Amino acid sequence: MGAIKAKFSAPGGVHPAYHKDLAAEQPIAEMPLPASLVISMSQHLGKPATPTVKKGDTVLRGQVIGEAAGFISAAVHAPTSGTVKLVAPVPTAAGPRATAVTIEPDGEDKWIDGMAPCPDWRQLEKKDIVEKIAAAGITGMGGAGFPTHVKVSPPPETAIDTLILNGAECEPYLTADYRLMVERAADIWEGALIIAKALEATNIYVAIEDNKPLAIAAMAEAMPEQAGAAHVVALKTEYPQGAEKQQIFAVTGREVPAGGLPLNVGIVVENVGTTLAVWDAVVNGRPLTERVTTVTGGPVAKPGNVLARLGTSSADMVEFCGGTSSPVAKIISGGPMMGFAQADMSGPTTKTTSGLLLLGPESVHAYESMPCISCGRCVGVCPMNLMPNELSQFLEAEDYETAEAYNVMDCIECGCCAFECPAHRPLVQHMRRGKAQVMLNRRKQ
Amino acid sequence: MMESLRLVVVLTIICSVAGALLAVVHDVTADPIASAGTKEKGDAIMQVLPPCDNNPGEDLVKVDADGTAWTFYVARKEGRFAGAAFESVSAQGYGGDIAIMVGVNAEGTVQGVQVLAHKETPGLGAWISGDKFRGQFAGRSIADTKWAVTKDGGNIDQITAATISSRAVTEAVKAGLDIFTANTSAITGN
Amino acid sequence: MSELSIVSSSPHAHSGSSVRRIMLDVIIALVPAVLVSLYFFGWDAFRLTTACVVTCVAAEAASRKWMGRNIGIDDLSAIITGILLAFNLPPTLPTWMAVVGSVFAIVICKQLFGGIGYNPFNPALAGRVMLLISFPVFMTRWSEWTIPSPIGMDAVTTATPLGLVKTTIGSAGALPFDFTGSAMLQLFVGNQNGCIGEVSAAALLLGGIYLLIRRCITWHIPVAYIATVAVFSGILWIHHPQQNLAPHFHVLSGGLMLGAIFMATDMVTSPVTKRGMLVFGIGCGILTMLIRKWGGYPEGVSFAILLMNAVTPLINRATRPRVFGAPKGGRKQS
Amino acid sequence: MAFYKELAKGLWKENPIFRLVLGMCPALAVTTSVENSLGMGMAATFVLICSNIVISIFRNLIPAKVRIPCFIVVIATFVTIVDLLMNGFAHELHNSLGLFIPLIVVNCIILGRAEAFASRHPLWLSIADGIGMGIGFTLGLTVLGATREILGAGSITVWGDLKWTVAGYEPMILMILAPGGFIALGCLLGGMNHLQAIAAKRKGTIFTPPAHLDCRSCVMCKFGK
Amino acid sequence: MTMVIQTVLTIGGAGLVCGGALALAARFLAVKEDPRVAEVDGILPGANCGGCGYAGCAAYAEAIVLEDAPINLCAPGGAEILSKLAGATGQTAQMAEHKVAIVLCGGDVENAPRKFDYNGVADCQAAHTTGGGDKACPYGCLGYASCSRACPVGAIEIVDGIAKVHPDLCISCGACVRTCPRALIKMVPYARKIHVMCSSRDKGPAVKKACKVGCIGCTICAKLAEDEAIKMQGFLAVVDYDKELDNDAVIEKCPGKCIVRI
Amino acid sequence: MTEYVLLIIGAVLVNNFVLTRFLGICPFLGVSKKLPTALGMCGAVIFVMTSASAVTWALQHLVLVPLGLGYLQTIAFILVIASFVQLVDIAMKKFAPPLHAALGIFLPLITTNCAVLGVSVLNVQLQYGFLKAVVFGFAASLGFSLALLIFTGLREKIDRANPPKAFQGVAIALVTAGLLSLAFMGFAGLVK
Repeated sequence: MGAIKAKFSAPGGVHPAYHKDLAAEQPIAEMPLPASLVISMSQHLGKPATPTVKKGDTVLRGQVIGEAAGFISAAVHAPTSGTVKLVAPVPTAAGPRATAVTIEPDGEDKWIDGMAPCPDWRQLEKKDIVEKIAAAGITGMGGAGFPTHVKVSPPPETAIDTLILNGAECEPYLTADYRLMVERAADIWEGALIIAKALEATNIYVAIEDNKPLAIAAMAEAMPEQAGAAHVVALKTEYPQGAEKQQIFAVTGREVPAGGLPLNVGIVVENVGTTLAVWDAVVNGRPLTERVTTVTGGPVAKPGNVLARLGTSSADMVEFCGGTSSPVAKIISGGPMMGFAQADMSGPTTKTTSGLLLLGPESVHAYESMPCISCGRCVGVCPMNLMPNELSQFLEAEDYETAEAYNVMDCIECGCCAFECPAHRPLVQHMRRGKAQVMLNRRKQ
Repeated sequence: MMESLRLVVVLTIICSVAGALLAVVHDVTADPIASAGTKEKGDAIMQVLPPCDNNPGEDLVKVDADGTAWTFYVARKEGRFAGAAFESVSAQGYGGDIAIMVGVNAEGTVQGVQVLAHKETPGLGAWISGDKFRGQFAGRSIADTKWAVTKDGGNIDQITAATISSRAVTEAVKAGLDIFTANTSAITGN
Repeated sequence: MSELSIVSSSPHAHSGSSVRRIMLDVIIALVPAVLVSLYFFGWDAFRLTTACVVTCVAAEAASRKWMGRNIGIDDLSAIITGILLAFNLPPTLPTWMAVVGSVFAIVICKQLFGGIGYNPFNPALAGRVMLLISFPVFMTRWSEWTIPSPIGMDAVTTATPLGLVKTTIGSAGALPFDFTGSAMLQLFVGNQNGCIGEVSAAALLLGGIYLLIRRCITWHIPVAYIATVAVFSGILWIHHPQQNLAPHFHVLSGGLMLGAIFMATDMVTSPVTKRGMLVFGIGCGILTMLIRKWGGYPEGVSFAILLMNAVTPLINRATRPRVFGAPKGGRKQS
Repeated sequence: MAFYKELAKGLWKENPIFRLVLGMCPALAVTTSVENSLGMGMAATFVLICSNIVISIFRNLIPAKVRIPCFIVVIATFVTIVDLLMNGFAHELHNSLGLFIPLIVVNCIILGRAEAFASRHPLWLSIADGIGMGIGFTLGLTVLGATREILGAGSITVWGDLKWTVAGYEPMILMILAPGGFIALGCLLGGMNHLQAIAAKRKGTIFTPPAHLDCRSCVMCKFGK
Repeated sequence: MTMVIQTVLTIGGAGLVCGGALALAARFLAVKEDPRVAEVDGILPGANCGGCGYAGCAAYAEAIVLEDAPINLCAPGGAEILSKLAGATGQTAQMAEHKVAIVLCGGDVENAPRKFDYNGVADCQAAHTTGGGDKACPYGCLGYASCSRACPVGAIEIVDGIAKVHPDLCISCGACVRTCPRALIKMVPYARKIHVMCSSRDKGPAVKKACKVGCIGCTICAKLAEDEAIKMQGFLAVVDYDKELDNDAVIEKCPGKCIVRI
Repeated sequence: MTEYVLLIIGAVLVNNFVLTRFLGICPFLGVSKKLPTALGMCGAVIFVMTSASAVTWALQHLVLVPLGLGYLQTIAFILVIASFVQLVDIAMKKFAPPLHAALGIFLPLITTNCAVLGVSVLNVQLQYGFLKAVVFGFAASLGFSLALLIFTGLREKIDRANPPKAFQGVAIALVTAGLLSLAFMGFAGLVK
């Protein structure tokens, strides 16, 4: 069984240098427990979880330390057993501060008696699967961190016919999903079947960029016999093939309506890492307490893919990868296109940390931005067909109404525009600010 | 209702007063305006005609050619025909119509040309009003001149970069001269 | 770490393109035309090009200094303005007029709006048109053409082909031109009278190809522009071959090649969308032919592009792409 | 004292052209020479003073509701008078100002002053205001006219043959054509703004250039309301 | 003479017809707008700064006439406009106390270190949401001049990396207060001159690490100030501007040197 | 027919009311901030200028000229135009509220706009017949609209530009109008 080629191609897109060779062939290595773990209550999209422990409490691995605080929220579990040292706000990767629980591991890494393993998941009801996913605190592990239990329980009137596993990993440098697909193909497939059951989806596609032949082969190899409608789709290598709407179009030709969600066209997209976490939660009864992260970039001595507990600090991970061998100019949580730059290496790993990228001074671009020269390149590469040139100028002039009329809210912040911009304009930052302001204005009304 | 009535009344009164005032001013200025208007044309006529002792502005000969009425202002000295002036208009100007006054002496050669009105580009086509361009028409007659600008192979030096304006004036002069030549007897009264 | 790390918004990668690089490419693309102009016009071409470039750069630096902004001439855009303005001047023009035009182009048309990126009109063209209107005598005085002209212009050697048409039609009858292959070849390589940079279609095309390869321009504007002129003039020619020039003559003469490849494609003043570029090119073509055929000026390229510059914001507005996922056919309107 | 204050403000502090940005149409159209500028300025000044006088005298008799139509009639009357007088006694000038003499009627400055000043102030001050504003307007036109004529024609024509020509200057014709009008006024306005910003800085205050035409003193749109 | 009569009749007639037509037409159309709104709108300065809390001068005029809104909200107008408004509306009102904006942060480039090099949009909101702002102190003024741009009269200037309001230029419209992403700007009575130039709510050690002139919550000033004119809010000393405070001791004794007289 | 086409081209492109004749500068500079507003203004101007041409032509040739009162032109025109527009405004409000909502606010604005009075006076000066006067009025207003729309597009760009402080606002708008007028010079000679 081979892969089918993607039929469609979304508008725009760019071809950044991939640099995946740094870590691609490094097998996933499990990291030892660090001296301290800082677990943020805001590792997902939506309301931060409410801490359920206080300073001095002892916790076991898998114990709930933060309760979901609403419908769009997710529970947070202790990644190991130990003592709670502090409950206080710390900065998140994206910037704003959020409450975090600091745990000092006791070294025993003792699991709590929590959810029961359930290898025979085929007997489970739809709602049981959703419950298990919710209890495991699983969120999208590709970057946005949307709570998975919400995604897999669409409103009853919405029929979902297709599940797409997102293995595109179009972000340069990152190889975590690639390694997972190569090493854990069968488990990922099983996870996909679990989600498909919950959704009652009949088609499952695994979408992988065609620059990852090994992953394509591994996933094709492991494709389950019984699911007649399972396919591996090879996408053209182009950023951002991993963006949900663009990927849906590339795989199925369906266009998610502007401002809408994939479920509007009967599709759910899950990251392969998330799928594996679902498998782990349902089959093994283990909540999400660790994830695979790519630690890479020029200054990293031995780039690799690390299985790390949530809460592990960047410094610890870099240390595990041999430390730095050259000066670091920029620390990025995530990939170079959509990741967040960090002030220092104190930031903890979260459910959405797909990579930790260190860039040396030679690959950091700190330019003075110039006025827009209307070259139109950003318009050409925008996968959403927006006009970032105009938008950024409206936003510079703080004209949020016009920006809204020019569909600023449809921006997916993929960074293609700023990547191409010869004037080095901080287009994505403008968009981000604009979107925040438009949301604020909407709420005021 | 009172309010509306007041509106009407006040407006009517003010208008009436204004009207009266204007009528008076008009009365006072009517003559100067009329004479200023005729004087303008009269000056032009006098400038293009040889010395005379009648008032050419009032000594008119009308000629009809191809449905266009031409008016010739005839100058006489001691009762004899001294020359005639006529107004000629070219629609071929760069900016629109060009109106000129051409004077012809008794010998049938051009005495002078004045530009009455034009909309040519200032600093360019507008030089048709200049002495240098107008001056070269004097002394030419219909027969001894090739009535075209040099660029078209004629005898009239065009203004640099304003060939179209120059050409229009040249054509206007020639058109009038043609009429004059064709109707010489009627105009001179001989 | 001794030094602070850099934090910025994503993306943290960049394609490496820069305004300076684009401008440098344009300058490189202009080199063949500069060489041709030096070959045909010699000292005059050198004199005018140098005067324009030096004045433009100096005016840019001076006005930015006066406005209290960083000097910022290192984006090289002033050099391009200088070269393009010089390209649009007749070889006999006094140097001081070239200087006046350059100052107007840079100070009034560019820096008053805030410098690069903000100017609504192409500065070089605006400077050229300003000179044309201000000093029409000097701007339409061509050099005595020394190389024997093969296209039937020997009678009047001091006019451009298009200028000749303007003054000939209406007085003479048929046009004194030769549309045969060899004559066209001469026109193509640049053996004709005209502004110093516009004569050689070959050199300009060479530059255009370089720009296309370097992705500095797309094909849309030049092709739409030239095709429109060809079609428009072709229709006229078929209709009235005696009174009109052949389409290939129209395409190869005057400033069309220069305009279509280097001026109309100026990023700042042309539309950003592909559809908009096509509209822009077609508009330029129609206006050019309108002015060439019926207007008061023999050449309409500069005016046509300036006029289309003026409607560029409207074109941009009208050709907003359909947002991905928005209903087809209908755009979300503001 | 108040008289002089009202008189002086039109010259600079509330200069109709450079500060209030009013009466743009004639300011652009007739300023091709100093002569035309002066002529237009004087015509407008005459209308301004006369209408201010009449309106100030009758300000308490005109009902508020119809004041704008009444003002317009008064102004139109004086404009017609100027038109007739100029046609009779300054025929050449009348020809070159042409259309813009009747258009003084709709010049915002005049109706604006009638509404904003003359209808609220006693005769004496209204006269001062009319003179000040008129001279200010004339001054603005003349500065613009001089700039354009010197650059565009290389000469200054004050009246008829009273004319100086700059020898050896190749005039920039553009300046006396339409685009030159816009550009010259724009640049002069920018220059004036710059001077005012410097003056404001010296006094420790803030100067904001006029962002749009000062419609506040133009009441055209209130006609019939 | 006929001419005069004809003229008078024509123009008079025109006046009559026009006036009559307008009067008749106006009768069809009841005037819906309250004329007082236009009057009040005419009095207001037209700066549309929004300082009154309404969307522009016209909206405020409507509120004054139709909703009996207080007439003393127009700060840019000052006493002159107030008296005119009082005349127009019959309301009597005292000018609201003259307030001016102040940026409660003293951490300039000298005193407050940065934690990283920020490279991006020069705007406080943008900087604040990118890595949490480059200032080590999470409460301090970022100095990207958002308030300065929002100020309609140019009364805010960035000096040594932090925003400073010129009290004499401030028209107390409040635009800056709404713009600051860190809520550092407060409207304070013009007469009050002593301020705690810090807004950090962190504990002493954290403040000390982030800024040399931060409030460490030592409470000395709160004890020194008479009438509780300075109160502690958590770890931050806050001036109570309703109370008189003219005590140089609080300035001298502050170990963080964050209390100043401006 | 050709005559009318040339008349229209002349009034729209060659002797554009705003850009070469300097008529209607106030609304040109004042109502060019936003495209929708400019569009409304264009509609109102086209309507008013066309109908004002008709009305004033009738006034001139049916009343003033027969009575020999040509010198009353200015005062009579302004009165009649102003009242006419006012009446239309009132009538429109009553009978066509949607239309009034779209154009209404602009009607009083241009009551006494110099372009309207200008076109009426020009019709007299150029001695146009009735049909020609109406066509000229229509064409002139089209020219105004064209200039206004183009300028509005430019204005939206310029408002986001970064001119030196002294040139912000009206000054840079005037310079832009000058450059636009410069471009329009290209149409010179298109119609004799």
